[in-house]
Amino acid sequence: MKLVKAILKPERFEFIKKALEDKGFKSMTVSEVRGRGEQKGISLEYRGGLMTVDMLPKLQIEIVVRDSDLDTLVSTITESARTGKFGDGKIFVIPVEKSIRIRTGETEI
Amino acid sequence: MKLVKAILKPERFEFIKKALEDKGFKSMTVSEVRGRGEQKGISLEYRGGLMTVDMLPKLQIEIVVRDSDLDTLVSTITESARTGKFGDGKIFVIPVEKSIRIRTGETEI
Amino acid sequence: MKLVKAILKPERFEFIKKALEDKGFKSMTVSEVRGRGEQKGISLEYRGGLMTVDMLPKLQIEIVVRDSDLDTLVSTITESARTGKFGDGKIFVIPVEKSIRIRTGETEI
Amino acid sequence: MAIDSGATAWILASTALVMIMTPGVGLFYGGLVRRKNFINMITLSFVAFALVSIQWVLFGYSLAFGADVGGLIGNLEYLGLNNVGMDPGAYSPVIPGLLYMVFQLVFATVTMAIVTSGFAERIKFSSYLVFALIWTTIVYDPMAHWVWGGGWASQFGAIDFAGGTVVHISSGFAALALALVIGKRVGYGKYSMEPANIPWSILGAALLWFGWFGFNSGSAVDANGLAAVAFVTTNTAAAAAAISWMLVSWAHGGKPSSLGFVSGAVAGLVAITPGAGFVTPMGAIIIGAVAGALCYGIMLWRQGKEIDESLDAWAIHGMGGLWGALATGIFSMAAINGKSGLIEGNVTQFIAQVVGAGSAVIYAFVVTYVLAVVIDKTIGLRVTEEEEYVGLDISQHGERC
Amino acid sequence: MAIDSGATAWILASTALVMIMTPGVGLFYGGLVRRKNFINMITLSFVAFALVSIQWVLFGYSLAFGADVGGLIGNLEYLGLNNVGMDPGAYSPVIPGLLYMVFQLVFATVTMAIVTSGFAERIKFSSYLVFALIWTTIVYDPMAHWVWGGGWASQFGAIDFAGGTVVHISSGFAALALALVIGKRVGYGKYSMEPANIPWSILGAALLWFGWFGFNSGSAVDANGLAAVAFVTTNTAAAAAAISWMLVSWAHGGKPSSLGFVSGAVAGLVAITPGAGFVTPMGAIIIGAVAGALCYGIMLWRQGKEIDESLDAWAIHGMGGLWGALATGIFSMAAINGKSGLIEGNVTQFIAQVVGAGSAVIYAFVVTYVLAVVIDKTIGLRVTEEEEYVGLDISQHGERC
Amino acid sequence: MAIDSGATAWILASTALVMIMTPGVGLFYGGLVRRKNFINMITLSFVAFALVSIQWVLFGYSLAFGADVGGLIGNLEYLGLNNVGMDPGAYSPVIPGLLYMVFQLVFATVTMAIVTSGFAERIKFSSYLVFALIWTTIVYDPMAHWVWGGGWASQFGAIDFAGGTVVHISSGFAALALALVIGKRVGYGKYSMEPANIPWSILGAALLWFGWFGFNSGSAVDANGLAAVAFVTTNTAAAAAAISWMLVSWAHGGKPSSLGFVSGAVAGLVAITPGAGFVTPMGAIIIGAVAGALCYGIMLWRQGKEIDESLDAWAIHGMGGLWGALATGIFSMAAINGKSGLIEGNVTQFIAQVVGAGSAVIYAFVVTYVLAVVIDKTIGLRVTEEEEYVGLDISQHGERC
Ligand SMILES: Nc1ncnc2c1ncn2[C@@H]1O[C@H](COP(=O)(O)OP(=O)(O)O)[C@@H](O)[C@H]1O
Ligand SMILES: Nc1ncnc2c1ncn2[C@@H]1O[C@H](COP(=O)(O)OP(=O)(O)O)[C@@H](O)[C@H]1O
Ligand SMILES: Nc1ncnc2c1ncn2[C@@H]1O[C@H](COP(=O)(O)OP(=O)(O)O)[C@@H](O)[C@H]1O
Repeated sequence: MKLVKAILKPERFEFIKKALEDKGFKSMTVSEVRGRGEQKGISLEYRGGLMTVDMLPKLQIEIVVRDSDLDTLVSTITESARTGKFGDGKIFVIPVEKSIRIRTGETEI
Repeated sequence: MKLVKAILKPERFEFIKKALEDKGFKSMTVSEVRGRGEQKGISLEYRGGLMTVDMLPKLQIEIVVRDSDLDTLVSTITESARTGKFGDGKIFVIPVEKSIRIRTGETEI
Repeated sequence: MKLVKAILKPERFEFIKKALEDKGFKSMTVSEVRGRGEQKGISLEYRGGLMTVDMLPKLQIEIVVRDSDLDTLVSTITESARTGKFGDGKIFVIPVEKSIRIRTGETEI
Repeated sequence: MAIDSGATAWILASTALVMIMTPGVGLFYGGLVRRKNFINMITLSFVAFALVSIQWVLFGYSLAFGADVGGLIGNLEYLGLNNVGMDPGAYSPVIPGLLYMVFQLVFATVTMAIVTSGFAERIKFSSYLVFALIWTTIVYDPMAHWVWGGGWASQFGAIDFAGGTVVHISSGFAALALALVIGKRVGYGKYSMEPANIPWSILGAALLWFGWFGFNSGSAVDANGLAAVAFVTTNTAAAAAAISWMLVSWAHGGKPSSLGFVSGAVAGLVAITPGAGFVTPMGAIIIGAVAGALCYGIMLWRQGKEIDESLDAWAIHGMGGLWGALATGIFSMAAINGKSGLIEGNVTQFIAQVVGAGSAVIYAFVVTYVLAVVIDKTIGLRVTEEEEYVGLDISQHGERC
Repeated sequence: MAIDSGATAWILASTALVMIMTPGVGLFYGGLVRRKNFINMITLSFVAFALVSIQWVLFGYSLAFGADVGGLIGNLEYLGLNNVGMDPGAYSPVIPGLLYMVFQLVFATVTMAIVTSGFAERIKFSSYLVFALIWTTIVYDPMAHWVWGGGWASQFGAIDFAGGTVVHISSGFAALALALVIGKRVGYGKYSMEPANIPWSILGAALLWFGWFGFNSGSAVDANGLAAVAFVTTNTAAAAAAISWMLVSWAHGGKPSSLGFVSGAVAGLVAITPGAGFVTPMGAIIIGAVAGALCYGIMLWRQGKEIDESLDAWAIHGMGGLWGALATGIFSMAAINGKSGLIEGNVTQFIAQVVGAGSAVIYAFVVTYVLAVVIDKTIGLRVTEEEEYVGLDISQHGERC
Repeated sequence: MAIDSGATAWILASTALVMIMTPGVGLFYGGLVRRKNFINMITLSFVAFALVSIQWVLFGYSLAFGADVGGLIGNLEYLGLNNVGMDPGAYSPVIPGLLYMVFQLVFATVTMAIVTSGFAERIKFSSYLVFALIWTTIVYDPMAHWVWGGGWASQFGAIDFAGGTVVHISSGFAALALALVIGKRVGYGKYSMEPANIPWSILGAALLWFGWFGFNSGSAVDANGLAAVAFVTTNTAAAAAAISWMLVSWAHGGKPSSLGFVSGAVAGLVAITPGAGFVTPMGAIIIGAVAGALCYGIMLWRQGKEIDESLDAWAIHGMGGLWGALATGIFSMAAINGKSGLIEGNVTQFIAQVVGAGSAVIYAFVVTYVLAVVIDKTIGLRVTEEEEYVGLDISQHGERC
């Protein structure tokens, strides 16, 4: 199994979720993060002082899938998330050794 | 070493933490996430418009352990988190290659 | 590639970010987490009742790098984050199999 | 008599001040519940304001202040505000009758808001609307009549300057009855239930303190020395109680929490309410200091009994109001407003207070209990477990924060 | 005439009450936009307060209330508050002229704040300053003159107790014009745009309701029976509208949302504004109940047309104000304040209302539209797409929350 | 003389308005500190309110307003509010003596709240209680006596309409002294310290502006033309200063931040306080505009010196108050309230202002400094580094948000 970790524009989320659903990917875990890739930073002023805030809000989606579903999942995210501008985001694929459903205790490898 | 990533019901947290402590698992990192597994979605209304919010609040616990402790850790979480209902959560086990304690610089593999 | 996951003191962040920039590490994803390692817990009172809150705010930085950059990255974080006190944090290194840039679709392995 | 523009100015302002207390209760309560019920909790109070506003102008005011029928209830002479006009009215020699009506309206609304403590985080919204409408009609309106509308309690001699009995005992004991009928929140005593956002509770408490000046000082229904007395006793009792709760809970092994401080403040405001225009500022210090310690102790007792009267309307408003009613019978000074209490040797007044407050306790508790059971058996008081789990914000309002 | 201290006390208090409405609009709006524009939205309102405060004392008051020039505008007799003093003034027989001036000032500021709905989340801050200064001068000041300063509308017989036309129609239709000129937010109708923080919107609405007592009841410019009437009608209409919007949207397949409730409340407050001192409380119930349902329907219609008048100032203030102006021509009762409406058989008044409100709609919409286009073509109304993307908090103010 | 109900109505309302300023300071400050100290910062202000409320009725009022002892302090004639009653008092010919007392009370409380800027995010809560009680007694009470209670400053001819010297210079310079004694926050100048929640600061500032109408206009102790003047100058100076700070900081390479805007507003409110009832609205524009730019510059200077007077009470209240005291000696017009300033050629008044303000600066700074050192050496002012690290919310109150 793989953990697919995708860092995306928050405003594309509904759209991406829809695309994932259509392909049968229902389960996911989402968290709010901040990030920077190649986007330029912006500087913030606080009562006279300056601080640089180049960390823009992003949404991180994590989905664990069987190896056989990996390619479909990655391409579904890639296509639905792409706008062609900086900040479209990144996907990382990480190996998962085991997955356990707590309710039933069933384990998948 | 392994990273054990568990996505749980927030209200069970104190209970699970207690169980972990009893087994000697003190260290952990916790974050607030939203997720859906097999739970049904709920639709939200915003001044006349509708939006579907099926992402319910979850707590994600991440614990890095030695391989030898993995099974105890997973079963402790599974048992303490289980209520037998949908939404009990999932555990994922991910390989970790190295761990560094910043204060001392000591590295474990 | 590796995912370097570092859990740090929030107030050291600007400093660490600067150190990373100087070494050419621009991209990163940051999230707010709570954690405990060897720090002692603190107990909270809520209108007469007591609850233990030992989870202190931490910042988690995640950076994906080529294998060849791993050592520099880890040592940069370690050095810039170290204060020598409890709570300095931890770094975990996790294998990454693939990375995809959504804007262009280019994949690195 | 003729309208006095100064008195009218102050009661207009006081009515606005008391109005802000209802959302104030909502914010205070909202900050205390879990995040998933934050919006709902504020909304319950604000909806109470609107609902009771309409009920009051249609018939509530008449039931409370219409000509006395058997000591129990007012008649329908003021139905739809008939006969309530721009001139001074029966209860207000120097301000417009309509103004007195709306000043009383904001008391009725805030009482309803306080009650929502009893079923916090688990009430079905539609049932709440039904409950609120009936409760204000069969509990609040008669009780207001007894004390202020010429009913039996006033005839009997019980005094209540600004509504300790009518507003606080009634709502506090109603909340207790509701909590017993609706049952504990799922996980109560097992899960930790962290307050959504403490600064909101502090803001709510600040608005309550602010609005309470209108509540108590406005109850002089004039801009005069008595209004000034009530203003000063109110502030003094609140301050004493806030400090008292803070210190007692601190000494008792806890920390001087901000929620303890503001809870104490509210307890002090409640306790001084019936006596605000009868006691001296020094009396107010004692009333407040006792209220802070007492309500804190009662809250602990309630927690020990595992009664989920979730936001302590009973401990603070119910028991604080009861203490205030008795304290009025103890500390009233003839020099202030013509009434003597125990310390001036007047036992009769003290007995009148015991009887007045005691019957209020019983009436509010029993009628609310029965009403709650009836609603529960018919349309159901409580949301489903699933709805409670996802939270009332989403399940009842389709919103989240 | 001589100063009456009671009237003065009430108008001092009323002015403070109305003042809090401007930040109230900011909080209400702020909670509704996306998190990245939360600070900006509050700031737009608060800045409007400061900017218009200065404009008003320098020349705005004079343009609005100076001696009439051709029915259209005031002359410059009050420039820099010249001739506005501590004694009663031309418009205020029983309060200081300066007090009347500042009471009017807070009306001008809140109007400006309401307008910001139309370009929410996309206005360039520097252009906003320019726009606001010109708009209040060429739209608000003349319109205030027409109705209150002795201009043509008052000569014509149109009545507007507290500013339904001047404040609400003007700002609501201005917001619509602005929304059309500036265009939709990026992603409007495509992305979900979640409100930043609903409790802030509820707090904002509570402050609006609270302040509105000063707005409407203070418009009696005395502390008397009429002030009491306006106080009661205001509260009643707001309550009726809040419940009406909530029930209608619920019946219409939605949930009884807190935002629906408070939007309804604001609609009711708007609708009762022109008639607050002319209708009865029972009339107010009808005016409010219709307003809640009507504005909800108009909001849906707007959404259907995909017009991004983002925070519904048009639906609520514009159309609610229009309904209120007409309703004043329908429900006014001679017994209250000497004016009869349609239900007392007075067609003339109704026609005067139609003409008054109609011309306000046209003037506000057209002039705002032209002004917006001119500013857009010269210094540009809208931020860049990049700035809109990162949000106005960071891009315009260098702040975030 | 007899009580005037209109004046009484306005001072009752004003007292409520000023009361809300104390939590307002708390919210303003709370939003500016780091999240982990948010609750603590609000609580410090609110606790100040309660503590000083009790101190004031017990003996503070007597020290400040009792019969003069050597120009320095009041005697104990009003101990426990003895001889303070429902009738007009020595300081208030047309309102109840008790009302004047409580109006003064809310000034004393807000002063204490402002002081908390100096040790923000690092004060030990228990020590704060001790400090506050002593500070208000040995710094505030005498200073109030000098200016308003018949002490040497008033005998000398210094004028201070609403407390620029007593409230703002005293608290601002006290905060500076405290900051120097307690030392910088750990990491000051090294870590970025992001404000917890800017909207709360804006809300706090809005409540300050709102309450300040009671502060300044209520200081007329009547509802008359002078109250109207003070109302108008207050609003005008605040608006001018808000815009001025915003524009100057913008021109100076920054962005027009919301915090700059509200800081400017507070600076303007401070600066107009001593002259509110002596200058014209046009004078107020100048006073405000200068205040905004000046306090901004002083804040930058402080930051450059790396003095951690964390929330700029010194720059804004201290130096803004100093400017206001001098400005009163410049811009006062005899036509307003019988006092002439420099621009009417009256050098004496200006000198009196310099002497009055100067001695206030010295007294407040020196006494506070000594007191802070004494407390630091005995029970300790500052929390441990560990406690500072986890934050005062958890470490002092056992709460978090
Ligand atoms: N090497 C990396 N390691 C961790 N996170 C990354 C990395 N590269 C990109 N990200 C995350 O992905 C987000 C989007 O990346 P990208 O589209 O390249 O950048 P940008 O948004 O700056 O144009 C970033 O904001 C960051 O959160
Ligand atoms: N395949 C998956 N990938 C990522 N996260 C998952 C996956 N399956 C479940 N989760 C996470 O675990 C949580 C609980 O899962 P589960 O108990 O199966 O679902 P549910 O709570 O809907 O009944 C989900 O809300 C989600 O955050
Ligand atoms: N084994 C672990 N698994 C997961 N997270 C850990 C682990 N050890 C430490 N952490 C995270 O790193 C943070 C800092 O750790 P450390 O410096 O050891 O602890 P402490 O801060 O308590 O002294 C912790 O708060 C926790 O979030």
